[in-house]
This record gives sequence, C-alpha cells and structure tokens, in this order.
Amino acid sequence: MTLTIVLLGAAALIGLGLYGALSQQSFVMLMMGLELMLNGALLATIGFWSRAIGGMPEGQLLAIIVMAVMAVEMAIGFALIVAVYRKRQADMTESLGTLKH
Amino acid sequence: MTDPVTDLVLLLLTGFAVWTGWRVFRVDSMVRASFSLMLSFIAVGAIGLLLSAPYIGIATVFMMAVEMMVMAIFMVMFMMNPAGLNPMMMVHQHGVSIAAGLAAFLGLGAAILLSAPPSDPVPPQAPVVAQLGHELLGPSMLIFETAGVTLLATMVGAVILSSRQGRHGAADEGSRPPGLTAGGAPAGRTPGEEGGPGHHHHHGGHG
Amino acid sequence: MTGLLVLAVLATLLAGTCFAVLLDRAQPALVAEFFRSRVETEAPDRLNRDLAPAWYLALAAIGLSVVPFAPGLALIDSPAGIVIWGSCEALIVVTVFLHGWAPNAPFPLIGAYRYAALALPVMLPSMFVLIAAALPAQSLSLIAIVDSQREIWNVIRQPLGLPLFLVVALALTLRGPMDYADGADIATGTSAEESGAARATWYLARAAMLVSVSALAATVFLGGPLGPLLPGPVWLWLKTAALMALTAWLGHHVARPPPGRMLTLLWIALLPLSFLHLAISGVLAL
Amino acid sequence: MIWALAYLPVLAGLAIWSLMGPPIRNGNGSRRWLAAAGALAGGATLILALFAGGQAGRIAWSEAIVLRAALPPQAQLMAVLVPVILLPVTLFAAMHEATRGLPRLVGLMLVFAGGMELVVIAADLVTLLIGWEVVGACSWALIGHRWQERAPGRSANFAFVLTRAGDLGLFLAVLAALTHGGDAGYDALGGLGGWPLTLVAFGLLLAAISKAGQLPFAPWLFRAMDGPTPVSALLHSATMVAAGAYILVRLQPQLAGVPGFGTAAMVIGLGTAILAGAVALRQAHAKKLLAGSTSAQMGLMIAAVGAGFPGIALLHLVVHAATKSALFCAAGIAHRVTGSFELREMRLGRALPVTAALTAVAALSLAAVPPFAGAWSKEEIVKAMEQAGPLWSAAMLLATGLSAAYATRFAVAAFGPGEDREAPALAGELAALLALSGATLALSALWLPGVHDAAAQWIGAALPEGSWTGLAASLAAVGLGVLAGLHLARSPAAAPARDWLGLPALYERGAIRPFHALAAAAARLDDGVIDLIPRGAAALGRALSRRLARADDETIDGLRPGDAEEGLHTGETGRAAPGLRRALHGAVGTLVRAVTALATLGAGGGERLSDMIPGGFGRIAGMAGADLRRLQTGLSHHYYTLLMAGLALVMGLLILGG
Repeated sequence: MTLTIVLLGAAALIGLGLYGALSQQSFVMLMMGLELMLNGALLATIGFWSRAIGGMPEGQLLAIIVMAVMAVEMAIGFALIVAVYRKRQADMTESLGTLKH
Repeated sequence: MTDPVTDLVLLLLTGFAVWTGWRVFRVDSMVRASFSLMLSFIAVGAIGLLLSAPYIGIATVFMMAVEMMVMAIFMVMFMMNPAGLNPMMMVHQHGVSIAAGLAAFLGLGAAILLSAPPSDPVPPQAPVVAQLGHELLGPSMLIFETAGVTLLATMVGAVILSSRQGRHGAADEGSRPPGLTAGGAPAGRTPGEEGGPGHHHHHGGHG
Repeated sequence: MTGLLVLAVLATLLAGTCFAVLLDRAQPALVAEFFRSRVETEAPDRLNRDLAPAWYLALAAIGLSVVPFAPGLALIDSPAGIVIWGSCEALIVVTVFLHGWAPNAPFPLIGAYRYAALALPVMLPSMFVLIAAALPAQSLSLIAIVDSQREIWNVIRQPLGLPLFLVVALALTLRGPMDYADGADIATGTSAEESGAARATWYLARAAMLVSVSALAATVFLGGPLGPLLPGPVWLWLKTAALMALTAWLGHHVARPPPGRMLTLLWIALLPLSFLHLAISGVLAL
Repeated sequence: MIWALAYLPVLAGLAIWSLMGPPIRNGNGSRRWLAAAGALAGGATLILALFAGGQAGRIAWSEAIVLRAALPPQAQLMAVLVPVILLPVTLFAAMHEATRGLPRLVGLMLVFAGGMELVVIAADLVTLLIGWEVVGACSWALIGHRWQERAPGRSANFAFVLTRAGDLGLFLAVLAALTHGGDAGYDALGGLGGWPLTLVAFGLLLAAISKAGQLPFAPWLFRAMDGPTPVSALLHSATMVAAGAYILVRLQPQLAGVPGFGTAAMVIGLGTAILAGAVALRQAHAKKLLAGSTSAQMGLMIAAVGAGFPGIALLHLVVHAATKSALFCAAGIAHRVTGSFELREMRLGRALPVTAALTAVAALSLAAVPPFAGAWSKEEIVKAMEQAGPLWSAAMLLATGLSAAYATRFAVAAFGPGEDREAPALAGELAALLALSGATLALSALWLPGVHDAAAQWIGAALPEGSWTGLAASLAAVGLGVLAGLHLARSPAAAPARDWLGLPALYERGAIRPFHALAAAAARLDDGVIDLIPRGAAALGRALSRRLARADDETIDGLRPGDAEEGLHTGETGRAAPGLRRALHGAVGTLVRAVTALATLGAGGGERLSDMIPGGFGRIAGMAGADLRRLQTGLSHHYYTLLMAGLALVMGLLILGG
C-alpha cells in the first residue's frame, strides 16, 4: 500500500515533468520539467529502498547518484542557457533553429 | 510500520508534491514556479524522512533549496516578468506534451498497479546513515568517486561554456571563427545567419 | 521529557531574543514599530509577504531544536542533525529572498538579489566547516559531535572553524559586514516597504536567528553543554550568550565592503580557506 | 631491474622527443646534445643488459595473465647487441639526418629499441606480444618519419599492414596457448602438445617471417627503404627484422618437436635466401640492394633454426647485425654525397677512401670471405644444412654464392675506384661507421677455436660437424659469387622493371583489388537483393489490390450486361421466373468477366509486377527520404519528443519481449 502510493506519486511527477520538458518554451522552465522528472525518480528510489529491498545501502547510493545527476543537469543547463542567451539574446528553445544539417 | 496514519500522511505529502509540481507550470511568475518546485522537492524529502531515510530526505531539502535559489536568480536574469504581474504561458506542441505526460503517467501507473513489488521494508532502528556512509566509502567507492569526478568535469565545463570570452572572441558580439584561408569566409556558420540549413557549413561538413 | 525539551527550546529562543534586542539597543524603536500601521505596495505577493517573517522564525526554532541541551539530549535527535541545520541555512536564504521579492518593490528586490548572490557562496564554507566538525565525531549527529569534544573543544582542534562560521552567522542574521539584504544603503532593503508589526516581527526573527546560530556554533565549536560543575543547559546558555555578544559586536564594528568586492572575497579567499580547513581537519581526524 | 631494460629506453626516448622538441636550433650544438642524450640512454641500457644476466621478473597483471621476463644467455646476448648497435646508429642519425624532426627521430629510435628489448626479455607470449606491437608501431612511425612527403607515409602504411598480417599469427599463438594451456609462459609451451602446439608453432613462424621479411612478406622491406637511413640501419640489423629470427631462436627448443615446423622454416628460409639474393643482385638502388640482402640473410638464419641449430642462427644474427648496420651507414654517407641511392652514380672510392675501406670490411664479411666474421657463421650454417641433407646444402651453396655476389657488387659499385670529387666526410658518420665495421672486424675472432667454442658453450649452441668437401664447395661458391659481383659492378645492370619479382603488383591484383571488388559486390547485393524483398512485397500488395479492385468492378457491372441479354430472352419466352433467370444470366456474365479478368491478370501481371518493383521501390525510398527530412526541424523540443517516443517504444519492447 505504502509503496503503491509513493510509486503512483512518482509516476505522476514523472508525467508532469515530461509534460513540462516537452511543452515549455523557456529553457529554464524546460529544465524545471527535467528536475521534476528526476524528483519522481528520487521518490521512486526512496520508496523502493525503504519498502521493497529491505534497506540495502545501494538504494540510498542510487538516491545520492540521482541528486548528483540533478546537480550536473542544473550546472550544465544553466551554462548552456547563458551561452545561448549570449548568442541569441533569448532563452527560448525556438531561438536555436540551427540544430540540423 | 505500515500503519494507516503513516499511509495517510504519505498520501497527503505525495499529493502535495504532485500538486506543487503541477503548479510549477501554471503559476505566472518564474520565482513562484521555481519555489513551488522547491516545495515539491521538500515534500519528497519529507516522504524520505517518513520512510526512514533521514539523510536522503534532509539532503534533498538542502540541495533543492540552494538549487531553486539559483534557479530563481537565473530565471529573473533571463526572463521578463519576475514579479508575475501579467500572465505568462509560453508553451509549444501543447497537446503532444499533455498526451506524452499522460501516457507516461498511465503507463507507469499501470506497471505499478499490475506488478506486485516485493514487500521487504527497512528493519526499524537500522543505522541507515552509517550504512550509507560505509557503502559510499566501501564497496561503492568507485561509483562515488566517479560521481565526484563527473561533478568536477561539470564545474569546468560549466565555467567554460558560460564564460563570455569564447575561442573566437567575445560570445555576445557574435564570435566569428577564423577563415579556412587567410582572410577567407569564416569556417563553419557565420553568426549572422539565423537558422536555415547553413549551406557552406553543410558542405564544409561533408567536404 | 520531550515536552521539557520543547519548553527549553522556546524559553531559550525567547530569552535569547530579548538578549539580542538588548545587545542591539533597539528596544525603543521596536516598541514604537509595533504600533505603526502597515503600508501596502502595488500587487505584492501577499502570502509570502506575510509569512516570510514567520518562516524565518520557524527556521530559527528548528535550527535551535537540533541543539543538545545536555549531553545526549536534544529535541530533534537525528543521526543527520548537522544536515538538518544545513537545510535550515539554505531555506533561510530562500526566505530572505522571498521577503524581499514579495513586496514587489525596487529596494526590497535589490536587497533580495544582493543577498541571494552573496549568501549562496557563504553556504559552501558553512557546510565545509560543519562537516569538518563532524569528522572527529565520525557522525553527523550533533550529540555525537558534542561527545567528541569531551577532551578538547573543536575551537582549539580546528582553529579555523569558528572564525569561518562567524562569517556564516553574520550572513544568516543579516548583520553588519554581511548585511546585504537589509542594509541601510538601500533603505533597509528587504524590509524597506515593511512597517508596523510585520517589520517588528521580521526584526525579532532576525534576533531569534542570532540565538540559534550562536547556539549551534557553541555546540559545534565550544562543546555545547559540556562544562564543569554547572548543569549542561547553563553552560550552553552562557556560551551561546558569549557568541551572540561576539557576533553582535562584529556586526556593529566591522565595515561592510561593496557587494562586488565581498563576492570576490568570498570566492577567492573564504572558499579556499574552508577547503584548507576541511583538509587539515580530515588529516587530523585520521 | 630487468624491466628497466625495456622501459628505460622508452622513457628516455619519449623524454628526448618531448623535451628536446620542435624548437631545435639549426646548428651542430643541438645535434651534439641529441647525440649525447641518445648515447646516454643507450649506454645506460647497455650497462643494464650487461649486469642483468640471468635475472627474471614477473608482473601479475591479472590472475589470468602474468607478464614474465627472463634473461638467459641467448636473450642477454641479444639484449646487449641492441644497444651496441643502437649507440653508433643514434650518433649517425644525430649527425646525418636533417634537423627537422630530428628529436622525434632519435626519440622514436630509442622507444623502438625499448620495444625490441621487451621482445628480447619476454618469457611469455603476452609480454612478447606487447613488445611486438610497440616495435611494429614504432617502425610505422619511423618509416613514415618524413611524413611531409607522400611516399614515406604510404610505404609506412604498406609495411605496417603487411607486418600486421603476419602478427595475426602471433595472436593465434597467444590465444591457442592461453585457451589450451591456460598459461602463455615459454616454459609451459612445451607442455601443450598436440594441435594447440602446432597452432602456436606455425602462428609464431608466420609472425616471425612477416617481421623478418621472408617470402611472401618480403616486399615491405623494400618499401621501408623510404624511411631515413639510420632507421634502416637499426631496423635491418638488431631490431625489428632481427626480432623475427630471434623469437624463432628463443623458442626453437619448444617448437622443434612440431611435425613440419623445421621443414617449413627451412623451405621458407632458403627460398627467401635464394630469391631475395637474386632480387638484390639486380637492384640498382643501394638501400634496396641491402634490404634484399637482409631478407636473404634472415632466411639463412631461419633455415638454420629449422635445421635445429638455433645457436648458429643467433651467432649469425649478431655478426650480420654489425655488418649490415655498417653497410647502411655507408649507403647513407654515399647518399649524402651523391644525393641519390643510384648505385651507378656512386663509385666514391677515391672521394672517400676511409669510408670505402671500412665499407669493404663489412662487405667482405657479408660476402662471407674468410677470415671475416660473416664467413665463419656462414660456414656453420653450411654445415648445418649439410647435416640436413644434400638438397638443402645445394640450395645453401646457391644462396652463399648469391650473397657473395651482391655484397661484392654493392661494395665495388658504391665505393669502387671512380673519379675524384669533392666529398667532405662528417666526423660523426665516420665514427659510427668505424665503430660498426670495427665490431665486424672484432667478431672475426670467432674463427679462433677458443673463442667460438666459448661463445657456443655460453649460449648453449651445438656446433655442427662439417666435411671438407662442404667447406671447399662453399668457398668455391663464394669465389664464384665474388667474381660475378665484380663483373656485375663493372657492367651496370639495368634497374629491374619491378621490385621483388612483381610481388607488390601481385598483392595489388591478388588481394587489394579483389577485396574492394568484394566490398562493392556486397554493397550491390545489399541494394539489389536484400531490399528486393520489402520492395517486392510492397509492389505485390499494390498489384494485388489493383487486381481485386478491377475484379470487383467487373462483378458489379457484370450484372448490367446480364440484364441486357435477359431483355432479349424475355422477348421470346415470356416472363417466367425472371428473378431466377436474371440472377442466372448475371452469374454467367460475372463468370465470363471474371475469367477474362483472370486471363488479363495472368497475361499482364508478370510484366506489370516486374516494372512495378523498381518503380515502387523508387517511390517508397523517395517518400521515406522526404518524411525523414521533414522530421529534421532543428528545434530541440521536436527532438525531445522523438526521443521520448523512441524511449517509450524501447520500453514497450523490453516489457513485452519479457
């Protein structure tokens, strides 16, 4: 029961994040969508760790790794935003029309 | 410890996390958006506390508070309307996105409801924080170190990416790569041309 | 027992706040402030504007409740007490930012941004310092940290710790050299648009924050409740009061550099210094 | 300590390359510094080799693979030989070559020597493989030293590919040893037995002959001549080429038992000795002549190993190393003076008397003229062949004569008495040449019974018993060869039309072009046949649907003509059961139409189908291309969406696929 609640919440967060990541025009909002997905992943990890695998330390490790991924994503994301902004004076995804050959 | 009270609180916290996550894309201000995202994270951290993962839960709160602070700063740096005085809804391919989000939720939800996950809860009074520490610096040292190196590489990369001085001059005044021939047309794409296939770049790519 | 601890925390907070007010010699202004009416701003974020002082106060209370009042006795006895304090710090920055952002007016907003930009780099040294203090205890729990100081206090074992943490304390309580949020140069920044009870509460919350920061510093560096003949809580109170006085004195007597220079100072000087501190402490703790 | 033998030169070389790097002053100062550094590294290696005798080392890489090194007398002799040759050659290089990229050259030569030392000290196949690879890679870099020009690069690739082809044999041997013995150590090889040992033996033989420039791999030696002269001097004397012969010598005890191994080695060795001798005899290019002679001499050594006298082969290897490096240095000097390797334009006897004298010593040794060192080892090999059988010894005599001939020809043509011209000799070059020829001369002491018995006893070599007839015959062969060489040198032979009896052309036609053709054919097959299936299916479906549609039309309007007939009938027979009749006539008409439709289908279907296939395919491909292009919008969120769709697809597959 507990695990089901948590996992459903995680699924909802991932769905929301996917919606945001696909729908938002602003890079920053897009990254928020990614963060939300990672949030869901984190929630699911904690849930599994706590209820399904009897608290194997590896579960917590995975959660830590998820956080590290978040940090990496933030840093690189913002750096890219700054770079794009410098080049296009905008942070809209549409401002990058050049991703094709 | 699956007493109904815990489940109820979990339900409330999960609902709060999802609701705040939903608010992220509905509010009119970047600051509100990032801080409602922070609230969602804090709710997840509280769930972690409730599920006997104290360190993870608190660390989530700590990290996310800082992270969302940064995010708020960046948002107001790059986006209009920090105070959210006028509505702000900037989306594209809205229907597709909603469909994708719903599909993800329904698919995962179906997977969760149809599968019977093993029930093996954390033993109470287990020294989970100490376990984590020994795991990090014991068997999973390599993973941990790899994460550390990755973060270091991230720092370097972020600094390089966001530095104003690019390889071919200042980034914001349209950096112009040197020509292939002396005084020739710049190699690759010229800053002037926006979008488009970029022909000479294209052929250069194949030449 | 728990009820007693709650009581102790609240009492400490109250008494400490009064002491802080006395330290600042601000009581007449404060009393006058309470009876002034509140000025509205255009299209504020009411929720955050009203609640920011409360949150600040709540964070002070939470921060104080991790502190052990007697050896092995804390309201929140968490194996990760230090991290709880750390997340309190992070949320403090958020709260101050919101307090400045909510009125939707220029000066508070400027104060808020200045503060966020300067407080984020302060987070790093504070974390390093606290982790360094946790190293000899081999635990993140404040109780264990107190026990680890039975033979020698961290302030001697890790001489760089307390000075660095005092900078953090100044930043968290918006005082003197680190007061970029409520500085007089921008008409008391985040609380420029505030008046009346809200402003007074905000000020009281800052005073309370001074209490809990000093209490934590006393616990981490001065052995908290450890001490001869007197009971533990008394020792804690004495050390906390001493640190409060020191912090207030610093706040009153150290000049504040312009934000840019302070930022450079933080990144170029303070951060490497805290790295060094952590490394030395780690080697010593081996 | 024993490993230092390998990594000291490597590190020194890398250091020289990187530290004394590009900004080398165009003066003799920097040359001297380079020579000094190279000499220092070489000298250190030499001292190590002298004092590391009998040592052994082992590095546990993993529980499966253990790297072993050992230095038995044979190996130590080789390990000493490498730096002994390296020292003068480095000096020669530092003084002779162009300053551009000189540090790279010297450094790489040191690395090269280090790799060779690793091959020498290796006591298991994996270590050997490592050294082998280092040597191969360095040889590529060294041959292509003047990468700015076109030819060296290509030659480097040619040599590299050809030697790699042989290296496959070594891989085969390593894998066979590891899988069947679980241990790649030399000592464990003997225990293998059976076909794994056969695999190991012939794999090693393949690798050895490819490195040693035996047939059919010989041509790479010629192409390698595009490299700098010192490189050739090193490559052909003590390192790469010698590695092939050395490894056979080192492992002969383990491999001798394999049926057919000895015979194969002797056939290849003697065959190469004769053919390469013939090729060298007709060469007009000084270095290529020497290259051919190298192949021939290596062939003699390998034949000796095959005959069961590895010690003899090793001694001949040592002698040949000194001789051949000296000759290459001489060729280099001649090239500096005349500006080309064209033998007919040299004749520097009067211009460079000292060089000529030193060259003569080496050449006579190569020609196996007593009392020079080469003659002794050659005689020993002759005896070995004599033991093997009359046929072998006959071939050996022929090879002996040939070697005598081309050695004489080289010496006379290059440094024979010609017109006097202004030709300054560089001290460094002369010093190197002097050292090497001096070494050759010193080795002549092997004629003394005490000396060669001691040497043979040290390296545990059995000296074969020979007969006087054999000695006389070989001396006669040498004499004839010398005369032939003199004659050839007097009457300049026309340069041969093709190098190496057209072997390279044979490779071109026999291997490279067929390979390309095969690839092209495979591509065509892919286009033409494999895509035909989907195409055909699509076209077939379209054709069938069309057929059905047509048949459908015909059944429907099949009823109308039915009505017409029915009208006629009603005129006669009144209106009895019209419905039935109408239906009947309708059915008949339908049937007729259907039959005709089927007929047309049968008639037109075939050819329609046939021209449907290409057309349909064209259409499908075109549409697909257009769609794909439309997919590429350049907008990130579209890409994300596609990514997500793909991810969902993969997930679904994973879940449903179990």
